[in-house]
Amino acid sequence: MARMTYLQAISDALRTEMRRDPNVFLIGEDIAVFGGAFKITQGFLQEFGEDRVIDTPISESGFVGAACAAATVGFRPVVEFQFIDFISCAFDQIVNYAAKCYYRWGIQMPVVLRGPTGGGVHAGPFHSQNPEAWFAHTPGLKVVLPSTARDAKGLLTAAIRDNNPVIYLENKFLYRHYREDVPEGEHVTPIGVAALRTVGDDLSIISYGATVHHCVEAARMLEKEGASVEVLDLRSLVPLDRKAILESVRKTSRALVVHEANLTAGFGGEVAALIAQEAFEYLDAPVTRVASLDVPVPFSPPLEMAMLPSVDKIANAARSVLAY
Amino acid sequence: MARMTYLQAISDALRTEMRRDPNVFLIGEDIAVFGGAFKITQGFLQEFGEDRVIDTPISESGFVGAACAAATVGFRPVVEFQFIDFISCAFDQIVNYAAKCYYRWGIQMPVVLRGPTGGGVHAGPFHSQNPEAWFAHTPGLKVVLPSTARDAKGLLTAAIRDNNPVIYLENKFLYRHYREDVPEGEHVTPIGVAALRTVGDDLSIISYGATVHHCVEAARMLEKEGASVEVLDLRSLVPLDRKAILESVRKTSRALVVHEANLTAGFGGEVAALIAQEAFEYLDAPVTRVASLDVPVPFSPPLEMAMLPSVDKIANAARSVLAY
Amino acid sequence: MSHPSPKITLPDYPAELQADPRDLPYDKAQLTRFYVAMKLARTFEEKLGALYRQGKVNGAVYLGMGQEATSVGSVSALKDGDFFTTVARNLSAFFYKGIEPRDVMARWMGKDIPPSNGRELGLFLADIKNFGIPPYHNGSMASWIPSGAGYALAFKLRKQPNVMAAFTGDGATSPGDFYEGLNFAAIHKLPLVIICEVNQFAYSTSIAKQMPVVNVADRAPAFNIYAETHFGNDLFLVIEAAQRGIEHARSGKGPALIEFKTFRQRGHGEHDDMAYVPEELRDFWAERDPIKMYREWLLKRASFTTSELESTETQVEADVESAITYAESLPMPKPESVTERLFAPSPHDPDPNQAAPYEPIDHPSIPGLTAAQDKSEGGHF
Amino acid sequence: MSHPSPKITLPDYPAELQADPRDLPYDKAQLTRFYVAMKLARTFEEKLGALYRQGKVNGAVYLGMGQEATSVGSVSALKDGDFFTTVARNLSAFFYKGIEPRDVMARWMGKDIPPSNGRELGLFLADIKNFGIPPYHNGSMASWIPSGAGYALAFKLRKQPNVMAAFTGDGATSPGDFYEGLNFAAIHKLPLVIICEVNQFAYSTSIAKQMPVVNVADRAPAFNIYAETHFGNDLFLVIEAAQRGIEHARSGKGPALIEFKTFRQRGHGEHDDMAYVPEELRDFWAERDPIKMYREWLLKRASFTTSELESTETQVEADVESAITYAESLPMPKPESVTERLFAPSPHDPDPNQAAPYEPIDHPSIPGLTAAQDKSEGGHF
Ligand SMILES: Cc1ncc(C[n+]2csc(CCOP(=O)(O)OP(=O)(O)O)c2C)c(N)n1
Ligand SMILES: Cc1ncc(C[n+]2csc(CCOP(=O)(O)OP(=O)(O)O)c2C)c(N)n1
Ligand SMILES: [Mg+2]
Ligand SMILES: [Mg+2]
Repeated sequence: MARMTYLQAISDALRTEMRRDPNVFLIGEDIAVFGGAFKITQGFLQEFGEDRVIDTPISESGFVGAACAAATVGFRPVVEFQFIDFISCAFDQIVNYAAKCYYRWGIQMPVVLRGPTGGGVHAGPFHSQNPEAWFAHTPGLKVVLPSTARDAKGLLTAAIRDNNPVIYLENKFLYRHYREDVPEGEHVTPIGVAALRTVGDDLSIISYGATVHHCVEAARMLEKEGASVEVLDLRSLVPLDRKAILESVRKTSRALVVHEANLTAGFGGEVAALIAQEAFEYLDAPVTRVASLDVPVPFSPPLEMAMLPSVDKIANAARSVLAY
Repeated sequence: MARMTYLQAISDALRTEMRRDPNVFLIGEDIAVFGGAFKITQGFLQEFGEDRVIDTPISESGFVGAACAAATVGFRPVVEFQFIDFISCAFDQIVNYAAKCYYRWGIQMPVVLRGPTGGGVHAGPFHSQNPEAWFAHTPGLKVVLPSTARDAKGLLTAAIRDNNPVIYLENKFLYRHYREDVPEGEHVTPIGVAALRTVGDDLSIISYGATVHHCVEAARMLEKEGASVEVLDLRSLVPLDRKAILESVRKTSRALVVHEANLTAGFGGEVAALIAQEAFEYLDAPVTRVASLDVPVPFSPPLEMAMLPSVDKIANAARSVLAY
Repeated sequence: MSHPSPKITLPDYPAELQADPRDLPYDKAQLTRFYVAMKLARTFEEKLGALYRQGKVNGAVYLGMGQEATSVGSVSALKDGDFFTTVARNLSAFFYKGIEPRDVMARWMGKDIPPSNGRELGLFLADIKNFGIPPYHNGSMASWIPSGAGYALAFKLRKQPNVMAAFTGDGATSPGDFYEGLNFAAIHKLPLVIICEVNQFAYSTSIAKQMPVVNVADRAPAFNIYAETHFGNDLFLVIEAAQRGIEHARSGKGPALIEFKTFRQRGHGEHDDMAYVPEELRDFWAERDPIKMYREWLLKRASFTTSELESTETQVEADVESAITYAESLPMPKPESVTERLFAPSPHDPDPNQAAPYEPIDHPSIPGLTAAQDKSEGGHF
Repeated sequence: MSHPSPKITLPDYPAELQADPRDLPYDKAQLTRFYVAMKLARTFEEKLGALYRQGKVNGAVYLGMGQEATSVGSVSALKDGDFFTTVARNLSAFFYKGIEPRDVMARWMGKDIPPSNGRELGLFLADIKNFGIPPYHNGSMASWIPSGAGYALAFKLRKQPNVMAAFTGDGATSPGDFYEGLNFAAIHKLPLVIICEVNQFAYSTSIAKQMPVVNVADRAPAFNIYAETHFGNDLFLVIEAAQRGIEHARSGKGPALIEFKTFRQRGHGEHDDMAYVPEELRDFWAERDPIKMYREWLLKRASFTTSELESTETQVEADVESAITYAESLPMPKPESVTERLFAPSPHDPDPNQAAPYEPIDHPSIPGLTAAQDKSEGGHF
């Protein structure tokens, strides 16, 4: 075990897999000479050379297409978006080329598309977005969102070894704010298995990514108020651990779904719909959602805080569900 | 009234608005000389001239960006995507420029982005998609999906006069398969009001776009079996007529949500989640969804038919909900 | 907003026969192979158009008639291990490379044959192992230039002496992907060869509305790459130019763009009556039909006889007929198979019965989570 | 995958003073206006960097030090009704056009002032009415070239004799949007002027890794447009080149690309220590600092005295200080306002109380809806 930030855990997974498998290469903007906008690949150019750590022109569609192609002939490229917001520039290559290749031809495309998501750092409307629902709605893509340093490493390792395109979404607020003990060397967290972060009997809070921490914090508050709250961290949206969601809700009979992405047509709708359909008989209260308000992420702190979900908003929603 | 196909109704709306407002212009691929891949703008070049019917190079991002800009200085451009699948190439301009402009600056951007969606015509994975959920999840865009010729005209007229970017999604199967009486001259259907297509007491089927017809067909079958089924056609996803959904479900106590887009993280999840949260007390059966299977749209007819929702699939799901 | 009618800008190339057999390194078998591939495609497409009109093939049908010389000539210049990708008008390239007409026909009919098993149009094929055709086309024009750069990058990283050749229409040079892919390939001097078939239209859109330059090759300076422009209906001119481009790329000097002026003799798809194409243009190119020219050359300059060619043509027609019969006999895919093969199996795929583990978050609260965010340790943008 | 260290390729331009006041059409007031805009930006940015390090401004901070001549010179060539858009390094252009330092500072602090009211970074501004700055930048590099073409199209459609000038970095010439936007503008001969500031880096990426050509202007042939390349730190050279480009575009001859070689004196953002920038390069450009050069020129070739300039500089510092004081005094936006102004009101917005009407579908069943689809009437692709 080594104490690492969430960011260091990502670097560690990349470094470990690059040492292990010569077919892994990295491609993106400012990842080589500069070591990445967030310094995730600092020192990689020196260790792995410029054939395996490739700085690109600003051309997301171009380098995503190139990486995806290389993936079909035995490479395992990992693409970095400087901010995940720019994934929109490569959208066509992702939803039409990457997502559909194996279904069309039976040719594998093991590529990882990763980058920083999320708000809370006053970066404004174009450096704060959460795009997971777009990709979860596109068959053929796996969608992974680690909430802890340990999972950041384990899931990234699994993503690199996965034989499919994986959208791996990091949270930039957690990069340097979250630190824990992480296994050294190879560490794999299978994609598609949720994790219980707290165990409880009265309410299931289902979340993923950064808001898992808000939910755990809220669960601690509610515990002091006498409620026993289970927090389920989905870790991946595709594949979705339906079983874990339904088991938890069948146990607690109450569900609150939380994410940082905008509410409307967010992935929370999918989770709530699943629960409403498959756990109908067990529910003692309406499935409730907490998410960002349906506006772009504003720059100014008071606006941004009003827009994002918070521990208080989650705790309040949980109280309503519990009191129902 | 004039008898028109769904396609003719779209042409009619465009022509009427172009005659009425000199600021409306059309831009897209093969819309001028050829009159559009589906011939929606046939004869427009002759009537309105090449300043107002602009053939473009193949460059969706380019002409969407240009149209959106012109919209902020008084024009009301209508952009045609030859197939909506290519909207992915303009994704960044839509979700980052169009969707956020008014929120950021208070500068209006009245632009309509329209094109043919949907499968059932054996056009394969890249000419059959349904992208509405991506845009419904992006705050700042209105999302409109007419199911009838009358609405195709009325909603397109409203979209052109709307002061916001509107994603207007046509169904290519309906283009020439659906025909009805449509009001001549100006005809406006406000964006944000659902329509009841059948009225009933036992079950609410909530849908939009092409599958509304499948739902009505299923409702007719079920009627013969003694069930009274209400079909609600949302007509727009943003704004969403929450009131109509909840009123219908509160009346019937049973809900089935249907769309042609892929199931997972489709807009049906949003509708189901809304019902599960806001009509919890009224529900006598789990909210159920019918949608396309979670794969790309395959070319070969038996596969495509297995993938798409059908009258039978809807009727069967409805029977289960009714029997619950 | 000018240019209402299309112009052709073509070196004034006479419809005469240029090549002399004594200078050409091809034996009779090879000359026949060229002819068969071109003629087979022409005959196949005529038949496919008819089947489409009879409603026997699904969806839409796009034909490459008139572009057989660019297709066959270009792929003939490839070597073992080279990759190539086609667009809508390169059926003859498939045939030249040995893809069976009956398989192509079966795909057009949506039959259950690999690798697509009915999921993709007959137009498209990806088969790296057998034919060096990687999966590339994602439906969006020029999407295969970035992926083409990726295949070229793979060759370079592996130090393989191969090239990636990508057919591209004139219209497909307009999307941003064309620029981004070629820019990357040029910066890294990747062995990417663009075979640009300027067939005068992109759907109904003329060159003048597609690009502000006369030739696609006029854009080569933007990438600082090798480029040539030629008349594309003379098989031997095509072969030679393609060879130069391919060998340039193979030698490590970076991408090449080889442009061929040619003509789409049919509409964009068979639904398109191409009313927008001026009569003179059709006539100009009808005189310069690549198969007609090559056939004349075989008769006049090589040692072929009319009866030899006629018997080849009869064989080609029979092959197309039997391709149809065979294809019709194949089964359609099973509806249940529709959900198969969405994801490739992977080493760490979880056991579906595995329960969610309890992995608590037991660190102290994250600073800034409940209060205003703390940027002291923060990231940078 | 070569080019580890950046090269500069610059016409060997000496850091000496070229212009002679007698040839220049500027009076003292105008010369002062240039100086104030440049100096104000420099002083403001020095202060902004300090505030960032003190945690007094939010998010990240990007500075344009070293590029004041390209910014001010270019916008000075615009006429009434022309539009322009800036990127990260054009604060001096804002000041030249009369935007108040205190408002910019308030925006950096996230204060509640129009037009953004705290929603957007201080970097960005859209204000058509007051300054001819349309909304353009969507965060993604080059996204403003298509929108720039759109504004130029609007001028052309309205037969307005105006131009749209878009600042663009070297890195921003790589995305597909640059190509698509410029292609469209070139085909339609739209009055779009690209002011390309080649400041040697895009974040940490050198020109050699960004593009396979030496100059951005080498790409002009791809668009068949007017282009010039110049040293960008001499205000008068910039003004003249910008004037030529702008008048070219205004005259209906299509887009112009005016390239200026200049230097980003700070890191990409203030978090970036620019360790990747070689010392010689910094020195080369430090000697050619645009403000320093202009100041020397004012002293040596125009009739300015040191004390005159010093008093201007003192005034500028005071203005920046009072901008900060003023900005700090403004309120932050109200949290409740966060959901306001997402959609503009529209003429047919429905009454929220309107019930869903009953509008039955009473036609006979659609053919093909229940059985296999019928293509007889079908669309074409
Ligand atoms: C991004 C995108 N936009 C639109 C289309 C629709 N489309 C298919 S082929 C085509 C014309 C292609 O022209 P060209 O590249 O010249 O090839 P040709 O058909 O002439 O062989 C168009 C517009 C597409 N496939 N992709
Ligand atoms: C599509 C896209 N990818 C990445 C970024 C992140 N990014 C912001 S500025 C920048 C560098 C821009 O370089 P250049 O155009 O040369 O402008 P400069 O910063 O040098 O003024 C990058 C990579 C972005 N904004 N958009
Ligand atoms: Mg063409
Ligand atoms: Mg730069």
